[in-house]
Amino acid sequence: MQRRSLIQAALTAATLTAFGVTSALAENPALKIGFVGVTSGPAAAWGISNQRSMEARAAWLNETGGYTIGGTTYDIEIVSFDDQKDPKRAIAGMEKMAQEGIHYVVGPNVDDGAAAVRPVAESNGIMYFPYAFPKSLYQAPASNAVLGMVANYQSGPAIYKYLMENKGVKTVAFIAANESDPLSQRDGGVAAAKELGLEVVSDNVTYQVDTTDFTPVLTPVMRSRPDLLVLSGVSPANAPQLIRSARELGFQGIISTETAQDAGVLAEGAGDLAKGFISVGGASTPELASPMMNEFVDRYTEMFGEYNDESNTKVYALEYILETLKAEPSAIDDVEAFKAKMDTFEAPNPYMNGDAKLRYVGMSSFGQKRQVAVPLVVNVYQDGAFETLFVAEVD
Amino acid sequence: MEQILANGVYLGSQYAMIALGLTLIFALMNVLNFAHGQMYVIGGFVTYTFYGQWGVPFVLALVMSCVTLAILGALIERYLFAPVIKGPAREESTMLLAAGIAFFLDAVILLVFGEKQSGVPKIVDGVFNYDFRLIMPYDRILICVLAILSIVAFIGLMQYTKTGRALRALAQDRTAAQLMGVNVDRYSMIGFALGAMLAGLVGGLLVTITGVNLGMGGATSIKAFMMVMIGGAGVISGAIWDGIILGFMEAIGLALLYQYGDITYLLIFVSLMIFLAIRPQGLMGKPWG
Amino acid sequence: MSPLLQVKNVTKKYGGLTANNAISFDVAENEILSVIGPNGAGKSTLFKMIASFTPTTSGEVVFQGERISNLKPHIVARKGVVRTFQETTIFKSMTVRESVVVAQHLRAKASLAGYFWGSKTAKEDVTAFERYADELLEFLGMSHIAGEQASNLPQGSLRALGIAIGLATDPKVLLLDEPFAGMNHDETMNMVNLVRSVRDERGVTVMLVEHDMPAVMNISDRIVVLNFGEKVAEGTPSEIQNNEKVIEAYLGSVDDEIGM
Amino acid sequence: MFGFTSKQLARVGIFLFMIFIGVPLIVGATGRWDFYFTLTSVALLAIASAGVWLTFYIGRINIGQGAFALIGAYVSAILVVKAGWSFWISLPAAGLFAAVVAILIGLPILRLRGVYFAMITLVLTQVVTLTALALPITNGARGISNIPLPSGISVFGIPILPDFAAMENTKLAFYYTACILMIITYAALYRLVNSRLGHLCRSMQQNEELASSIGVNISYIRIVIFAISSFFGGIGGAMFGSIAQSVYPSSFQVADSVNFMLNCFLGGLGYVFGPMLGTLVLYFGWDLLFEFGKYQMLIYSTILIVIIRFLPNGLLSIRFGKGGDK
Repeated sequence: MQRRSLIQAALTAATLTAFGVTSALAENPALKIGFVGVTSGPAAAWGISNQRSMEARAAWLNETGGYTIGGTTYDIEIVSFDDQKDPKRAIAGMEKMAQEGIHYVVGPNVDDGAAAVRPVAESNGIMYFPYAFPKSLYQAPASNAVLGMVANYQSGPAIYKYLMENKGVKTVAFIAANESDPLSQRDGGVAAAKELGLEVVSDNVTYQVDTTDFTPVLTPVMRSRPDLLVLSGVSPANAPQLIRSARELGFQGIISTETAQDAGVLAEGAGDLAKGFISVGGASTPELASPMMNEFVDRYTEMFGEYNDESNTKVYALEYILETLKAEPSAIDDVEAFKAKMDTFEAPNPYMNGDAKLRYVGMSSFGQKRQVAVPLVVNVYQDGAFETLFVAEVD
Repeated sequence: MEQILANGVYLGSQYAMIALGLTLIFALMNVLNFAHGQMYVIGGFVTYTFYGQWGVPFVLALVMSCVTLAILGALIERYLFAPVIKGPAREESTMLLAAGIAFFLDAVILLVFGEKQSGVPKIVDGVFNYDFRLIMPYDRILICVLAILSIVAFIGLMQYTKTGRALRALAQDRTAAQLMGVNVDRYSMIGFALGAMLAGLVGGLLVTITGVNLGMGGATSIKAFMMVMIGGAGVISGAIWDGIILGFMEAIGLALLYQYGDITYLLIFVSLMIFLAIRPQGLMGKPWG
Repeated sequence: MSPLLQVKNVTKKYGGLTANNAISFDVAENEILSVIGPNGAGKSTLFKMIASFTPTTSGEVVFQGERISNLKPHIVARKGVVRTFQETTIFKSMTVRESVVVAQHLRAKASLAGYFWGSKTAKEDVTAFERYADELLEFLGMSHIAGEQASNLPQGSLRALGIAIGLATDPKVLLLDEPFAGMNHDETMNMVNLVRSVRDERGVTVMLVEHDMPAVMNISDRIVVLNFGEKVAEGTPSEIQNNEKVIEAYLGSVDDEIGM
Repeated sequence: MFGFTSKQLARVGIFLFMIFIGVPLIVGATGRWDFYFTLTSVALLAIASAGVWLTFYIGRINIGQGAFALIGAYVSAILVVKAGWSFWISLPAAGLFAAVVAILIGLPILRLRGVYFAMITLVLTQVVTLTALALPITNGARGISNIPLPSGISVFGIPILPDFAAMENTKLAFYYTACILMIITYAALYRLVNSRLGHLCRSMQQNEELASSIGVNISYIRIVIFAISSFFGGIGGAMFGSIAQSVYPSSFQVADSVNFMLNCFLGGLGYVFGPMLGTLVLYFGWDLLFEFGKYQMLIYSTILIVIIRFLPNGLLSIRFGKGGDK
């Protein structure tokens, strides 16, 4: 009986939400922007912070009257598809987006999904903004993918260089999960470190994603006594445990990663041991965050109960899509116009103090402008929150 | 060497506890509980909520994890497994049911506890460091001791109480147990609740060290399956042995094979396959389960 | 004439336990030979070794001059030595007729691929199988239950189904595992007649393992007695009945068993 | 023809008509072009599920089909990208390679039964994923991407298969290809199950000892069936790789292996076409629940539980009643 009423309640709730979503948009024509990523199962955290930042921003825009492109004011509607981190589903999701007449999609979150959706996106005229780093996605002949964040092979060298110059780091060790994305990122990081003249003392230790005890994994790495320990492509779930194990093993050096992390998760999982942990973030540290960023964080928190610092880096893709469309209204259903505009597009970055610009970059990494210029904000964790260590630009 | 030994004991004790619950459920009902890992995660989240969020004393929070999971397990057995097992279905259909429950619990965890990694403050600070040859944080030692105590308590329960005897009789031969006057329905439910409770208890214990997140469920289940295979499905002593064996294999493999990082698990899996091909009933099991 | 089947010095050890110790006897063509003995005497183990369901520790079983021990069961079956099981070992969700059709596997002329493509030989095989199944069920008096699902059959019919499955393979020697167990007097007599007619009309040599003494005495041409894994006696029913050793060692314990 | 009744032939006719003419018409009328990919996936996953079903037919719970699908995907991708083979030749090669692997692995592990076999196949999926990560020929973690679309084939200048790369829209072409493969698979499966091999499988499923006592070479048939099963897995995987134009170690993982098994359960283990229906319901069901947003998983799993609770013999048992065998 209990179970039945629970299910009933759940069904009712679900139906209400479904209707709620469709009936909320009445006045303005809707501009649909897609999201294809993982929002359930083990890797749910990656996609959810993504989806939520888009939804929070869309709700904000709609509340303030919509978004005007080429004289028409649109309500922004986010259409999300959960690909369960399965590349086969990701393709289905992209097909779904094509079906909905959507030309701009954020996601997928992982390498294999991003590679798998490419044929669909290109044949249906969809620009997509994956959070995956393989260069082949963005180099010609690939044309429709735009890297939605700073790649590790871009942030890595910047961080290593900073640490070499400011902290006297000479040796570095890498550790990665035994999965496609982290391993690729580790290889990229190792190459970058060697190029900078760092001595790589350990680069072949990996761990299973489901590891519950990192002490045995880290012990041999610690024995190589590096100045810097890089957690390549570490997931927010594993980061605090790795930090904690490394510190408990007596590691005194610096720990860093090139992926975005959440301060709350670090505080809970590693506490004071996470002090000094370096990661790449968006622009929500107090020094950099513009009033608009602060309002975004407030609205996000209000909407979903808690904020996730990973969203700092994930707020940009939607902003880029909308700003570029505003600059080139014909691109609304013509991605060729969008691509053409990408070369010259420039707009102020509303989330950051100072005169940072939104523009497309990537010439040096990909040979074409297929990356959003997100400020490369390198953060350091201190007492429950991130502080900005330094800011750099990607070209 | 000392470090490998210590890591092995620590990993082994927690694996053994996970395997115990799974093997108990398997022995009693011939159900391979795909949702075991999810139960473990719920246990972790309950302790997290009580201890980490609301500041309830740790031990009390652990008890809450046990109680929650025992109730959940009992309900699942009573309203889902029992009718399906009794029905005319093929034996295998319980596997589909278990998988469905795993999906369901995953969805519930996501909705109730969210997608983020959660952790609680350390219960004890400090690290035991013996000349850098043996490094073990105190909280790990404590959890390891608690896990071993729980295993001992569980064995005691199975050996010396009426419930334990009834459960063992049930595991050995359902029909015979029924003839001996064991209330099969009741003890199946108790057994399932106990198995689920063990999962919750490990989850609660480990949340202090590894934290907890949605993604741990499936992976934990698979690991638990492997262990149960090594020891022999449905054998209590086997479950303890295999936990320890897997713990040591992992500790030794990671210590010796680290320069080939990717292959420790590959080797563990492959040797498991070879082992099972040679000795299909596992270490302690009866042939063909 | 050399015997059809010879058991030569067969020994089976499980760890330190000896289940059968150096057992030897011959089975002549067309006879009904029973192996008897108290529980745990090693009868079933002996049967398993003859049908190659378990390897011998030492010694061998020879059939028509060929060694058949320590082979695969299906190879021994192909040579013509087929065992039946006690009633729980059936094809549960097949009908009686289906079971008997499947059991004619060894008579097939067409290859598996031929069946897949539906070759002419395969079609002829199928027709022949079905005809023979009907004939066999008629012979065993089971035509009326041909369409029944095996799992729904009463115990007596299950035993008959086991024999039908065994016979369908066209064996030269049929090993029956306790064919009379749990039957009342009338059922036992029916089964005794059935087994006898299998031998008389089909020319199948029969070996059986059994507890039911009156039935064994009634049906057997010769009897082999085992106790504690050793052969105690061998001979005609009347010889066995008058054998002091057998009476002391074996018949006493049967009384105990009944007395329980 | 093959001993079908006219009623069965009519049903098959309707089914074929629906797939090849009905679906395109419906898609054309409703404009739901995305259904093509969904249905293509269903067809390919149904092929792999057919293999799992076949191992069920000899009484083995197979949670390792993801391994063979991944092997198939890699073999085809490597042959096409590195050796320059035509996709159409690499497709059967992928199936055969998977079958050979199945024979080698099957020799020791097929002796196991029940949960032991189930678990070892589950581990197998992990082993293949980890091997793909570790091997150089699979490109390790980077996977194989940019796989060209299937090229055309012509014999003596007569085009037999068109060049996919030259097509305006490959969706329909992949849809037809997948459906044709699926139909061949299920036709073969149907024949197999209803031929002597099928009867022998059934006898083994119900009692291996008795089967061997009537002279069935059970270890041989187990290997043959497992090889055929894995062949299906390899074909399904290879075709997917070609559609996604990329293969990664995570292209098929444990979750996929479990899903293949669930497809069979859900459709009904007693029915040849069970896995096809199961795949359709499970895969399409997920897509249809898309509207429910974050409750998608909750509703999906609830429906799954309800089905298994009230229809434990699979969906097809509604129509055929309990124990009915098709």
